Amino acid sequence: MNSSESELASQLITLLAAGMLVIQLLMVVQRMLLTSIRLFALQSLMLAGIAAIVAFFHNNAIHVYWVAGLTLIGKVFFLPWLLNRLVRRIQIDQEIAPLLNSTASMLLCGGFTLLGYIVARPFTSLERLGNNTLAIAITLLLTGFFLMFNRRKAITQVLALLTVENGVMLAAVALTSYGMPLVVELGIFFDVMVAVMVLGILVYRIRETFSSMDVSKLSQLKG
Amino acid sequence: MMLLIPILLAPAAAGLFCLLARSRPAMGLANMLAFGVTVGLGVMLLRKVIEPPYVVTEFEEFFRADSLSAWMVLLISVVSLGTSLYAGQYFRRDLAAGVVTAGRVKEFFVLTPLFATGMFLVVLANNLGVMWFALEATALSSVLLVALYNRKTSLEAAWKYVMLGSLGLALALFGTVFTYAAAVNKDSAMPSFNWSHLMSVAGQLDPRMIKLAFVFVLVGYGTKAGLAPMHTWLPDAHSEAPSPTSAMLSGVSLKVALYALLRFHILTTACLGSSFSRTMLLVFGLGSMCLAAPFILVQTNLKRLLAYSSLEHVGLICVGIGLNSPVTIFGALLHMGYHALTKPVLFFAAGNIHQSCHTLQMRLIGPGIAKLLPVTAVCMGLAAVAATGLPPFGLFFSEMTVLNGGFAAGHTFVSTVVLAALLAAFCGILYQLTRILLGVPKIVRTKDVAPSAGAPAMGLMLAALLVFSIWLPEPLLQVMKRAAGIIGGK
Amino acid sequence: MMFSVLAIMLQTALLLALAPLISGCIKNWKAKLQNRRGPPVWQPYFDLAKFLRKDMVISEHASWIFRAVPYVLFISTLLAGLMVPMVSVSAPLSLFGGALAFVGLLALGRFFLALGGLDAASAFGGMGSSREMTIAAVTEPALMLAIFTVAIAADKSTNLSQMLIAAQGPTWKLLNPAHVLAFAALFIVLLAETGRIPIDNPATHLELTMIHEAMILEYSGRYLALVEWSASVKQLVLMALLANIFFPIGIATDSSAASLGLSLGWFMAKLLALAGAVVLVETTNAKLRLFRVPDLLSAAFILATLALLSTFLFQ
Amino acid sequence: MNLPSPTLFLQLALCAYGFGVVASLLAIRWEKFANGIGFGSATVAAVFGIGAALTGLTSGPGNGVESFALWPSLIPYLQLTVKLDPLGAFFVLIVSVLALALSIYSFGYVRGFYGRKNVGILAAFYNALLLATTLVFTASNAFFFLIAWEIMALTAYCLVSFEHEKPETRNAGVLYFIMSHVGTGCLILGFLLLFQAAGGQAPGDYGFETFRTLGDKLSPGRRDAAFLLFLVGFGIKAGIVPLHIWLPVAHPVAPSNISALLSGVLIKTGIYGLTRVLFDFMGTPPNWWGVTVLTIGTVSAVLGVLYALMEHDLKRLLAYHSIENIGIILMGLGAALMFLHTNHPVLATLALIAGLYHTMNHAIFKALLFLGAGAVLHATHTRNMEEMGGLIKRMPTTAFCFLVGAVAISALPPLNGFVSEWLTYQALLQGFGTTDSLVRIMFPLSGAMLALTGALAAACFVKAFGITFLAQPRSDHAAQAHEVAPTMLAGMGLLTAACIFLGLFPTLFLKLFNPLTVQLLGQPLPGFLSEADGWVLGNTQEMGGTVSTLGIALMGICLLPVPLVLWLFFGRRTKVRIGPTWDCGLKGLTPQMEYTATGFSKPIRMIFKALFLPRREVQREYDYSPYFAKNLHFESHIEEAFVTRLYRPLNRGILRFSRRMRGLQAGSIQAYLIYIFITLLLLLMFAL
Repeated sequence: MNSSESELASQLITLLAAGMLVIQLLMVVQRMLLTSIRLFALQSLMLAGIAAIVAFFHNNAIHVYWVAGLTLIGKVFFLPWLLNRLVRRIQIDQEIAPLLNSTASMLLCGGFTLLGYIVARPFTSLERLGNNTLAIAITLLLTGFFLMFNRRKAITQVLALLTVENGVMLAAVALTSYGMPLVVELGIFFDVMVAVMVLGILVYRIRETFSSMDVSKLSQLKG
Repeated sequence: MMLLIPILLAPAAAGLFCLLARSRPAMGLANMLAFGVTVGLGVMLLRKVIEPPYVVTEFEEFFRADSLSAWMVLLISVVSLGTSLYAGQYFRRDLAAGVVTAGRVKEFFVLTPLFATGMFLVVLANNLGVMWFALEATALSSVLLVALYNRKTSLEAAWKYVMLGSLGLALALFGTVFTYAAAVNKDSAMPSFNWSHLMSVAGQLDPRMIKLAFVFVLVGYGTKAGLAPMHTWLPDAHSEAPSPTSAMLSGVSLKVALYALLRFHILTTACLGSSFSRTMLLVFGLGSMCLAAPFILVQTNLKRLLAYSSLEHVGLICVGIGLNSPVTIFGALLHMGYHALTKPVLFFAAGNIHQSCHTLQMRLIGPGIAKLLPVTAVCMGLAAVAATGLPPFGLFFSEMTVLNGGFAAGHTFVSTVVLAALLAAFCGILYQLTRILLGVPKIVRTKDVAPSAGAPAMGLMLAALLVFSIWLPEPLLQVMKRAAGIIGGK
Repeated sequence: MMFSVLAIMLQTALLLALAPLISGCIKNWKAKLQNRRGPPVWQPYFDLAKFLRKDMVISEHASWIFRAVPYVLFISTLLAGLMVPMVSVSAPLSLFGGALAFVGLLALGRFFLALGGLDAASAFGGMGSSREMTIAAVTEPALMLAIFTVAIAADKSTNLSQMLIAAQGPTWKLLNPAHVLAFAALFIVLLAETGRIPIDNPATHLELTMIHEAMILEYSGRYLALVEWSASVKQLVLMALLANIFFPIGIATDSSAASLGLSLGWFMAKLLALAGAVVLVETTNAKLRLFRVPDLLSAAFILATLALLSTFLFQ
Repeated sequence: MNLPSPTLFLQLALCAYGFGVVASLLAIRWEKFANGIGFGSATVAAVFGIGAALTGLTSGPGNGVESFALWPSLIPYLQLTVKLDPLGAFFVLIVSVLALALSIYSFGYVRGFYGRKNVGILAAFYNALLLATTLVFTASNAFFFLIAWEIMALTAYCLVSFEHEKPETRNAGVLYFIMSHVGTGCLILGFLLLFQAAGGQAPGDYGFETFRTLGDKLSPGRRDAAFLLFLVGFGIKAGIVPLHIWLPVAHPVAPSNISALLSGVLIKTGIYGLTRVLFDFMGTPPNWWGVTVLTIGTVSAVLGVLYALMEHDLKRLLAYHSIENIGIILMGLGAALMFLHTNHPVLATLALIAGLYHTMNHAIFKALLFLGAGAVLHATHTRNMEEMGGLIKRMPTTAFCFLVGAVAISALPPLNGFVSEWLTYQALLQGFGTTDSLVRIMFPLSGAMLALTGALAAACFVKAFGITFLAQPRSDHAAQAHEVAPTMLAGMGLLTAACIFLGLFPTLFLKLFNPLTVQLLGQPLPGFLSEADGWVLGNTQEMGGTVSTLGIALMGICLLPVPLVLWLFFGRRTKVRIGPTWDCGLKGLTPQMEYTATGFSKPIRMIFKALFLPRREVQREYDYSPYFAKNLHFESHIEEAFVTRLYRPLNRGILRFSRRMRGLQAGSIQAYLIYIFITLLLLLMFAL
């Protein structure tokens, strides 16, 4: 890999990573459930793109194509489809109903982004591909976290969890320049799939039992 | 001879068999058989790891067992065996009472071996990434077990368990990725992600990255291990799961998560050479112990009481490891073992009480369980005596060992806090259990539970506890000492 | 050996013979001071003789305790008396016990007397026992503290003869504040222990005020004689203790007949003087209400404490 | 004579107790058999225990008293070593003598449980308790000591809760066990401090041998901290004020043979511990240790007896007296500590012996009284003294035994209580000269308080014996009472004999203390203690006070002819007539007219009103005139100020705090997520 190629790859990756962050912030202010799912798909697409770029520009990272492909299939097509189906099937109200209003949420998320950069700062020299991807990964984690506790609906929490997962994958690719060993990647991928299915089952059962998707009603167990 | 792969295969096979089988007794039997086999294999593994070269590896070092893993394997298999002994009768009564459907029972018999397989994989995997997804697998398989009764509360508990657990595991994955990143060298080819390899190059890892990784791993696996303040799912899940599952969760699942944390702790200490990770463990351990105490004192739900007691014990184990003298680590490992033998008995007894009284509210249960369910009451009393750290049961010895080591190493203040927290927990458990076990039953209830229900499982575990309290076979001692050496960085 | 047996017999005789006389004197003088003629000084002797000859009525509810009480009381009081030096510095039983055994023996007698009061199932007996034990309890600390004060002056010996020897020694001063205060304390104790006004009225049979008399209400005949006699022996013994320890004048230090005789004279004089003091107190004071009695006795306790403090504050 | 070694005796005793535990559990379904084998083996074990203690105390040093390990140790620092040293042997003597009497008593007593409660379990726990207690006294490793200590507490809890059908019993058990466990926590910390000072490295660093070498090498701060911890830890077990509140609650609710064991032996383990730690391990004490112990002893003695007086529950009354007597014992120990500080080893010997002698005495007479109370309970089925009366005619032997116990505990000559209190008085009196500081005023004041205690105890036992056994029965239960089984009487008789023996022959018994004082204070028994060929109990100084209880008793018998002669001389012809008690001319006395226990102690309640804070409620109902009440309802309560002002608010505070804490787990998953988030943020900010 010569330096100009490396430079190009780095810029592309940074660009896509920034895109992921922007989408994450859009999800924070988004109120419609189905739109959120689509946004997630788009974010996953960008992740897949990053993986593909890494695989393309790096010499001994052929297996990262696998990552890109699996992400594409799993997170861009399969999971959004599954969630869409779930939403339609149990006829969830489209409104998301966050706890904090969007202004406050945006302010907080801005703070998280700052924090992510502060935490990642000592490690920028370690990043082999792209600048600030680690910071973005950590920010994705923090904002994903925030999404989880700022939403009332069970299914939005699942979505938030998935964005956190995206953050991990971004970090995995960005920090190591060729991702994790294949067996690990595969394991993680299938785990995520199974997790979403299990969560789906639970969401379904909760909807049946509580006739609501509001997790703040899940508060009988105390003390 | 292969040892590690059979340990993994036996329960997995039992799970598959149950998926296909139709007869419920056969399912129960398959479970028992599988765990019986793993106990045997565990003992063989134990004998093997105390001889040079002290490590068993298989499948090109993909699976690796040292003394610490062997000790965990033994705990997992013993608790699983006890659970499978108890579960058959337990679900027969549940079915008779119409609380669960046959499909759900089948779910239990399929998922429990898978749960166990996941735990075995955690402790036998050499690759840290594999360890992570094995742990995720245990979480996912146990979520459905927690939700087995499909009550409102059990769904709630399962939801909290899976959300918090998955989030924790996502954080742990972050940490795992960072660890891997610390090992990546610009020029070399893809490094191995095996723990043994990382340990061998520990000195060359990037210390800042390792530190960051440990923070994420601590919060992540700490959530799964139930360290305060990430423990909030624990009482919910433990109290709402069917009692056999509660026993597995409390008896070993927490410790398996702790095991994963320990592997990172060892690595971090080897890399940093400082007390960073052990101080963290100490702080979180102490926090868990202190937090559990007030909840125990004013608890109203029997199984939540037991769950908080587990929190307390996990905290103590962390403190023992955090104090980081050979004696305290030995004490902590010993504590793991004794706790694994004790807590399931308590949950089994609680299960019997639950089935008999149809509630877990201690206000409604007591008084007079001793008259109603004598065997259950005696087992519960004995196990409670053990769990509160009274001799002649082993938890007293292990607690004292931790305290002794703490004082010998000069950690007077920490040890004093530990002692105070243990005292508070004792007061709560004593008060609550006296209230429900002794006395005269207020009303004569219909006896849904045979007087000797669960006696084999409880009796066997108590007998094992008592025997191992006053007599530790040399190989066990050896394995614990070696494991303590591994954790202590020797 | 022979000598000590003789001493024991002589002192026993002295105790038994002298005790009713002191009681008689007190009664007679008190009457005189109140402008009454009063019973003759010898009246107690006649009473005892009469009681001894009378038939007894014993309560149907009473047990063997009731019958044992007079003997236990009588003997324990005599034993206590034998430990107190009277006309010779060495009391016959001084080796067998000092001040502590003396107090203990008196308490033993009181213990059984109180049981005897309860045994007859009468409310009066119970009332008497209750009050007697209460007053004894509040008296005891003052008594013990006073004894400690005196014992400390006698080189920390509780042997009564030792105390006496120390009191006779050159270090003793009559007006030593410690001794004065201790004497005052012990004098109050004496009034309490012997059931004198202002604590108890020995002459009353008014149901609600009697203490000692209430306890022995059911006794008659020779039992009553023994109880009454014990009471007066106790009074004698306590007075002897006070007289000899605080005014150790003229006590025989050897066993020649002359010195013993002289000593007996002095002893009688001191006793009668003390009796006079008791009479004065009795006639000039009214009986206190029961619940005011502790005030008086705590005053005794404070006096004794001051006595103790002064042993090292004024040296 | 060539006796077997004490160690062998001890091993036999331990085996017999152990056998008793196992055999009773095996015989759990056959209650008569369980009774026989359980208490039978305890009897045998007790005999062996007495043998061990006596041979251990009478044979000189270095003859067969060796330490042996019960079991090989596997845990670091734990050594299960047992050694019968003189101090341990003395306490083994106490527990064994009591075990002998109690086991014999129990044969008859537990028959009352047949068909109602499981005798096998009772016998098993009884044996286990005795086994654990014996091990507490003989363990020579602190870790092992703590194990035995905890097992002892646990078995005691089980025995206290034996009749758990009553809520008060359950509450009592819980209170006892919680307090006991707090005490154990203090002990663990205390021993850990010593262990730490010993280096904490060698495997034997928990051994008493190692602790013994610490002594003055301890730093002052550590030593003082350890002292306070031990004082609280052992003090809770011993029942010192203000850590005593469990004692009057827990002791009465146990079966009476167990109550006797609890009051007789179990609280003495606290005394044993204090003696062991303060005199054996901790070197020369600073002055304030002795002052503290002496003060606590004095306060416990006075308050214990005052609260006892207010009780009309016979067993609670006895339990409060245990507090009192522990106080008296501590006076001796406290004085001994002060003498050690001022370097008066001979006086320290006297004071220590006074305390330990009283320990023995209290064990004997308190057990005797509890057994008596048990017999009464057995016969009348009530513990309330207001429902008793007249039992002396129905249960003459029990009454006699109880009377002996009552005289002994009231410290009246010539019984054993008097002897040990006499020694305590002497020690306090001598103490006045040991120092010039103002602290010396403590000694006589304590002596005065001891006198108050003794007098109040006498008052209390006049009440206890008089109301229970004398006069007319106050209820049908009492009227129908019968004398109890011969084995029960035999058990009481044994203790009665012991009371008398220890009272009359103190100089014989004192010889046993010689190895003990040599061990603890390096000082043989002072020669003056035994005068006139052992007839007279002396003092540590030549011209000091002396006493001879034997002499007093014999002299009393010699004086007996005096009243008899008088009687023969004057009134041979007098007649004795049995008649009714004088009833003021009414229609005869009824039991309602008798003095009650509450009435008996009323004057004392009034005098110490400020202390008792009695609450009384009077409700009158009038018909037509305010002078003639139709109905009168009177209630009077006394609750200990320690409970109402100290423990109850403390308990409430802890519970309130805990309930607040529960708010953390309010059920909202969002909140839980925030906890994790904040933890992560904090760690990221601070840890990196």
